[in-house]
Amino acid sequence: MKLSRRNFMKYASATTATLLGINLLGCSSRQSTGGVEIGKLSTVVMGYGKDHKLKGGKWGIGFFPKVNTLEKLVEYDLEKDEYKPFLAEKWEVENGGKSITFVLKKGVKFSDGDELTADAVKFTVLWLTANHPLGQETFESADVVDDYTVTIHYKKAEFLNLAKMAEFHMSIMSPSSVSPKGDVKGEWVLPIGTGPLKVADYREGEYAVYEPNVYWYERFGLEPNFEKLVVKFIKDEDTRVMALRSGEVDCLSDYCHGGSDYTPRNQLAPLRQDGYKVFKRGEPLTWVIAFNYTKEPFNNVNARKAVDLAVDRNEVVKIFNSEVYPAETLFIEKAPGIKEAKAQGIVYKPNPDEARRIIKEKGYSNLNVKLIVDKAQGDQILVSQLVQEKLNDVGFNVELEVLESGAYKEKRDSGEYDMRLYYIGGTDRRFYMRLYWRFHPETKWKVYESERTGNLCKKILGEFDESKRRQLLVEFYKAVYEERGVVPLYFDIMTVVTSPKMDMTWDETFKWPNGYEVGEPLFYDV
Amino acid sequence: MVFTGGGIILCILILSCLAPIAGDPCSVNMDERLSPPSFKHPFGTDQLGRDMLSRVLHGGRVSLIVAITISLLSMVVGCFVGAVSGYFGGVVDDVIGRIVDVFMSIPEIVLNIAMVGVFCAVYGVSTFIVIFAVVFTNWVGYARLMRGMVLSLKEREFVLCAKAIGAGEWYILFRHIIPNAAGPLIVLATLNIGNVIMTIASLGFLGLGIQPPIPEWGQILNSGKNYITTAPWISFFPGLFIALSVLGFNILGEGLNAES
Amino acid sequence: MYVVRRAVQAVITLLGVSLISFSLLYIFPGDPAEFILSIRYGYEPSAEDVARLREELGLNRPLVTQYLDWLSRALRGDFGMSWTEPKAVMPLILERAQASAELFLATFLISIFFAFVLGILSSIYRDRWIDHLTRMFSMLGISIPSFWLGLVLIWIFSVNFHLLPAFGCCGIKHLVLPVLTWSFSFMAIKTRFIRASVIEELSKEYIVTARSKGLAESAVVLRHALRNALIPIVTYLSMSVSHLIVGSIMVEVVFSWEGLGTLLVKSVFERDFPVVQALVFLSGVVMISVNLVVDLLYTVIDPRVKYGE
Amino acid sequence: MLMRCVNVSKSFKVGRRRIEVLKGCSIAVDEGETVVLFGESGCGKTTLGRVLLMLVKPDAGRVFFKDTEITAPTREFRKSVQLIPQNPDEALNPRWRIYDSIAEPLRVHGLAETMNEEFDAVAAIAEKAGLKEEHLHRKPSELSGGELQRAVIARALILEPEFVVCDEPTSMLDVSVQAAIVRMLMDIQKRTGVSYLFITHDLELARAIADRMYVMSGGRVTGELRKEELRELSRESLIRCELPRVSARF
Amino acid sequence: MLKVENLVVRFKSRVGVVRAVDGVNFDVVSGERFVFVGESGSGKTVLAMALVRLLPNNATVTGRVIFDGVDLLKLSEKEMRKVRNCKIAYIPQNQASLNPLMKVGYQCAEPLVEQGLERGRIMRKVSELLEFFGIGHRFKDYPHKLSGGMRQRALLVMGLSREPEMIIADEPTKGLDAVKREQVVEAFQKLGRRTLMVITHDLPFAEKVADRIAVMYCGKIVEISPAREFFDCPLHPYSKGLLESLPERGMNPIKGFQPSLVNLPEGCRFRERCDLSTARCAEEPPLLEVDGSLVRCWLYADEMC
Repeated sequence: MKLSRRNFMKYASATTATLLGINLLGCSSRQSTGGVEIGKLSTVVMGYGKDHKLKGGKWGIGFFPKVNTLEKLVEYDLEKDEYKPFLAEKWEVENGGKSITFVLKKGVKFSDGDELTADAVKFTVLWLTANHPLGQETFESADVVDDYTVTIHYKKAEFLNLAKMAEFHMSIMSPSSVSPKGDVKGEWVLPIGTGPLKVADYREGEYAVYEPNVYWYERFGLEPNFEKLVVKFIKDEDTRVMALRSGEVDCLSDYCHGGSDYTPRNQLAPLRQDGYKVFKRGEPLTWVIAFNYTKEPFNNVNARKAVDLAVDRNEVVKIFNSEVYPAETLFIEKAPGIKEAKAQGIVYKPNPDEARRIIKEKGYSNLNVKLIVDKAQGDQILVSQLVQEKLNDVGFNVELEVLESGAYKEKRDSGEYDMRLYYIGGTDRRFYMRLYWRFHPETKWKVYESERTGNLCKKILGEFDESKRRQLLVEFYKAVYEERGVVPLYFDIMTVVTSPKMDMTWDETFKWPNGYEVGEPLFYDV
Repeated sequence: MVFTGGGIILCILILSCLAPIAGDPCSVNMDERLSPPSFKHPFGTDQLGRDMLSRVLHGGRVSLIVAITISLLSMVVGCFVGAVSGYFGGVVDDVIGRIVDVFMSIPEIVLNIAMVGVFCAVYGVSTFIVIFAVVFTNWVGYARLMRGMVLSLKEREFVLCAKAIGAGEWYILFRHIIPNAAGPLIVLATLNIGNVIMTIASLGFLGLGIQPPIPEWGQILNSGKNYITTAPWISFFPGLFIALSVLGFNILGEGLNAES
Repeated sequence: MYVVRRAVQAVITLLGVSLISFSLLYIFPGDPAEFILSIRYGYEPSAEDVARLREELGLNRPLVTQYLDWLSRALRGDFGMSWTEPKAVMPLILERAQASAELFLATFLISIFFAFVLGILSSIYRDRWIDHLTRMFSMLGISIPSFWLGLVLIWIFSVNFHLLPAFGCCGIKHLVLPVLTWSFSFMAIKTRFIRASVIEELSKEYIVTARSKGLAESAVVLRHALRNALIPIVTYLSMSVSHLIVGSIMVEVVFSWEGLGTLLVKSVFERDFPVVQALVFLSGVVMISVNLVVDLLYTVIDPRVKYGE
Repeated sequence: MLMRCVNVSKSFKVGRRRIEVLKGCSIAVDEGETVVLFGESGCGKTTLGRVLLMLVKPDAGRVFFKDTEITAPTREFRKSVQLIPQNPDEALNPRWRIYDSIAEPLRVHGLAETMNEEFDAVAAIAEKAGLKEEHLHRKPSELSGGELQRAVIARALILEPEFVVCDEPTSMLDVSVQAAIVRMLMDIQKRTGVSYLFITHDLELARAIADRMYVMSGGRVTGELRKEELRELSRESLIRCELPRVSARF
Repeated sequence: MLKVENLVVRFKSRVGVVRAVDGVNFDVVSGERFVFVGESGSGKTVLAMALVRLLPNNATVTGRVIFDGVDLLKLSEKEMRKVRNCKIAYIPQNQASLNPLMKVGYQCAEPLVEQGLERGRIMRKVSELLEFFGIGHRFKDYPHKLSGGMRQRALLVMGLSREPEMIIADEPTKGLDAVKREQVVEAFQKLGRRTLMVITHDLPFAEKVADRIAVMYCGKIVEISPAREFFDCPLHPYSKGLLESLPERGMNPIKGFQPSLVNLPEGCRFRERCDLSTARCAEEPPLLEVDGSLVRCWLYADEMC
């Protein structure tokens, strides 16, 4: 090949220029294909930490679309510990709790205009049974009684079945959500539900665009005051805040699940100060120190008690700029049975001197214990360092290991640890779900198990009677307290931060138009 | 230049040796959290009220010790491989040359991240893994330099003369070749330590490096980054020290290079 | 002849790179199938599931067969399925590649341009103030961590002055900060190198010849010194691609730029190893091709390197 | 014959090509003789010199020292033959003092028992080579080319070798220095009876010192001239390599 | 044609100020071949470069260099460029003086391009000249393909092509072996009567080329003589020593070592190596005229008296 240098330079510069040109074009064209016109008043842009997985994922679609595009048969009121009709008008527990017959509201329409019927509920149940871990362990089958009546058969006869129906995983979706329509093994298309939002556009990892579901607004007699809700997925929490401050997004919402995809708690105060509105709600989601309770030394209640006494919750919450609440009880006060338990003196209080005494007396001095933390849960690294210091103060010798999620899980499963940070509870309607996941002897993600707490947990989750359940709950709290099964640290919160120009209120964020208060933020009135 | 660079490094070395005087980097004091630089805490305090001065200085210890360890280990490995390759030549050289090519072809940090990631997924992050992963990619530079030096020194007339005198191979290697390769090697090592400090800090910043509670600059910087509006000192000082120490080593290296 | 030899060398290197990327998945003890399932579902998979997946992925075959299979697929651009997303690896990478390429090209062109200008100026005005300034700047550029600089720039320009967007991609405005951050260090490296190369060439004897001809200083520097200095500079190009990749990771992470750098870090965190594997392999491929191109460029730029010799 | 080689061939690999540097060369050097190896640059004379010293192993052919064939150099052989290379700047380890370089052969062969003995030997040879004592304690970078070459010669001669290959030892030096160095070499030869194989491309120099001269061209020894013949030869005919082809005497 | 008066070149170095050229006076007549001889470190190359002002920035040049009635040291850089381009062709040492990336022909033509000549004429001229020196076929080759002798000839062509009033050639035979040296001698003999100043350490070469010889020692001219006289009967003890060092003249070395330029002896710089030195030599000897030659030695001062 013979190429003179003059020619080579010519070709090289031409190529470079072309490449640059293509790129610039690429830039502009990509911008327009997004279909997003930022800055229009009717469009609201939100920053969110996690992809919405509208094409489906491990646990189905993301939690945000589950909450905002779909609805549940029943809603749960944490304060009253009461299940309220939502898509279902009323229900009947049958067969000793093994079946529940739901009567659906009439005239409810999916966002594509189809009416909500018993078939849709049956489809949802079957789809979940076939595709969803939670569905698999819950449902037996579903029978359509008539257009608006459906009986769901469960694998076990227990109260938890009803509680699960308020869980967002169990939200009802249209058979058109899959292709071919109604095929439970079919390919997932888009979530089509009865909720306030409907999906307009989605680009994986980048954004999702929602529009108001007019049928929903009709049903509640409301007028949507926005045309588009654009949710941008911004993984990094600091970047999200910067995006809000720079005006690139109008609001931020926490990811409604234990984890760290939330607005950094220490940013809330400065944001408030700068005129941003922060809507905050306490949740029955409690971060705890969990123990390896099958292994020395924490198979002994005294050791666990020493840990409990050593840690000052009021200091822990300072890490979060005191935006979260110190956990003196197992759950927030609103949660069922907590008030009663508190009245009985079931309150976790620090007492380092007592801790020191126990450690000395029981010979735990300078005992090497390993505390493991999942790195993905950023703030917990700080919490664990504080805990480490506090425990070292009273005489333990804590080795802290911050682990990558996989290694953390492996160590957790193989029992190569003594303590770890974990959470129990969740948003309101997940209350019983979490109780089940964290304390039921049969589940994998247990936090603590003893015969006493295990039995109580089973009883609670089987008990349909509200007052009996409450009694059992108090007993359960007491058992956990006495055995120091876990050491509660703080109650997490759920926040939505909006720019001053947005017109949102706390009520519209955490309450349905019919007044039912819920844990996850809602976006029907942004 | 040597003096400027050496001075900066010396300062950082002395400061990090004095780190224990600055107090315990892990001692928590929630009442003083996020306090700005003051007389009591010249660099302020972090989210847990820990003294940033102490943390940064202890971080300096960690960074320097780890970086120097890595650099030394890579030097040993690289020099050995390079010397063998250059001295024996032939097939050995070809094989080693290809291996070096392979390592040169994968951007260091990509392989570092991948390796730390894979290993940590299984064993959990430990300082040892970080050291191993960085050495794994870092030795190549030394090997290349050493090979080149040996190849060119081998051809120098004084080596020929030593052979003519009747000196043995090992004598020549250790008395003639290695001492003469020492100059460029020291220059490379100096620059390399700077690079390694940066690599470790980068890994730390990505959350893949040395993990808390061990204070490490990159990781402190990372933990401070969401306080950049409220408590900028948390990320400012580690960043400053990374920059300073890398600068120190670079200036020193360049100075040494100019001298030799 | 030379081209053939060089190509053979490149192929061997490529094999080595593929071996390293392949073994990334196999250096750790344990069963990838189990690993995949536990990642995908978050809980311990059943023995049958594991066995089925092992069969499906061909993990029961000897390692050599697996490697050859992987390699042949990799060369066709098929890196298998991602472990965390219901997608193949290659489209996942291609999707991100454009964003990276934009950043990459912009940075490369801008910093190369300024590096040449600064490098040449400072070599001409050696030991004058412009030289001192340039050298100071390049020293700082090398030493200041880009992630730190990025944070500071975001803080200043996006948060305090609301001038520029802090994150995200596409569009000229979004490019400004990342490119600025990245160029700072990259330019520093290049400037230093260009300065050193030009100074080196200016001290050569043929420069005296050129001056003795009565050429203007600009002709001496541009026509004679710079052209010769281009040889080491072009050699260094392969190194700069490596520098660019390194920089890209940190800058992309800081600015949440949805490019390959963030993909790598995300995949590492999510343990999506096929993606990691593919990225390591592809970065190797890119580097090898750049090296190859550079070596072939030699034959065009430098008449002393001849094909057969 | 003190030193001779018969039909020596050598080729080197340069890149992909094999270059034949020596194509069957035979030369011989007698005791106390100065034999000049003359040829233009690139004709292979340096390689031939190195083959004689067994610093380069020939591909074919044999090398004899005192009528024993040398296949692998022994310690004795190394002690008896030495090399003075061309470029004095390169010939000394830049990190060593001149003293150490000169003393190196003693150390390698373990010939000096005490420090004093070593020092005396070095001082003696340095004086013969025309070096002052102050020179001994400097590094090579602090000396001029002529001084360095003296040090190199001192090192080569400290073991009192019987045969020395001088590979263009003065081609990098000025004429006045060249004269001094060559004079010195000749003086030493008179005193010790050492033989030189003196490689050069300078005909005038060759004429001035040679007892016998071999002419090399293109990797072959193309001629051999005795002192008398050398005197008669015109400069022009030598440059054009118009030399009488003389058959080897062995 | 060229008159140099009291030229001094100083270099600032770490060890101190080095006076590489120290008070040099000479003139070159039009059409003459003037050869400087001297050993390395005598300052002859520095002198040549100082004349055309090509020394690096750390050198300070004082004195007067008058060429065609103009003091070159007072010219602006731009005017000086013109002088280099059209009037004085400086031909540097040949080792690495050609740009490795440019074809020989183009490099030879470059000064003409600078002069603004028309392309065809340049081509013709350069190829004619290359042909004249026997390397016409090398027009389109890169320098690395040329042998040392060819390179030197190419450099000559580069100098000649612009038809300068004077050529200054610096060490044209350096690093060449006998055969190639011969080629260069031939090339120089082909030059005809041009004003030529040659710097060399190669006495046989000087003998073949020179009309007049100047000998430099440690930055000073110690003797300027017509060539024949110089080789027959040199005046200065150093010149004698130098000639006697030649192999063909008996190879009698000069005793001692050349002093370093930083640390020069007072007075005559050769005095420590000179067999004839007297107490008077501690004083700087004047440049004396003896039989049409100039010599800097006290020996001849007596004869004058």
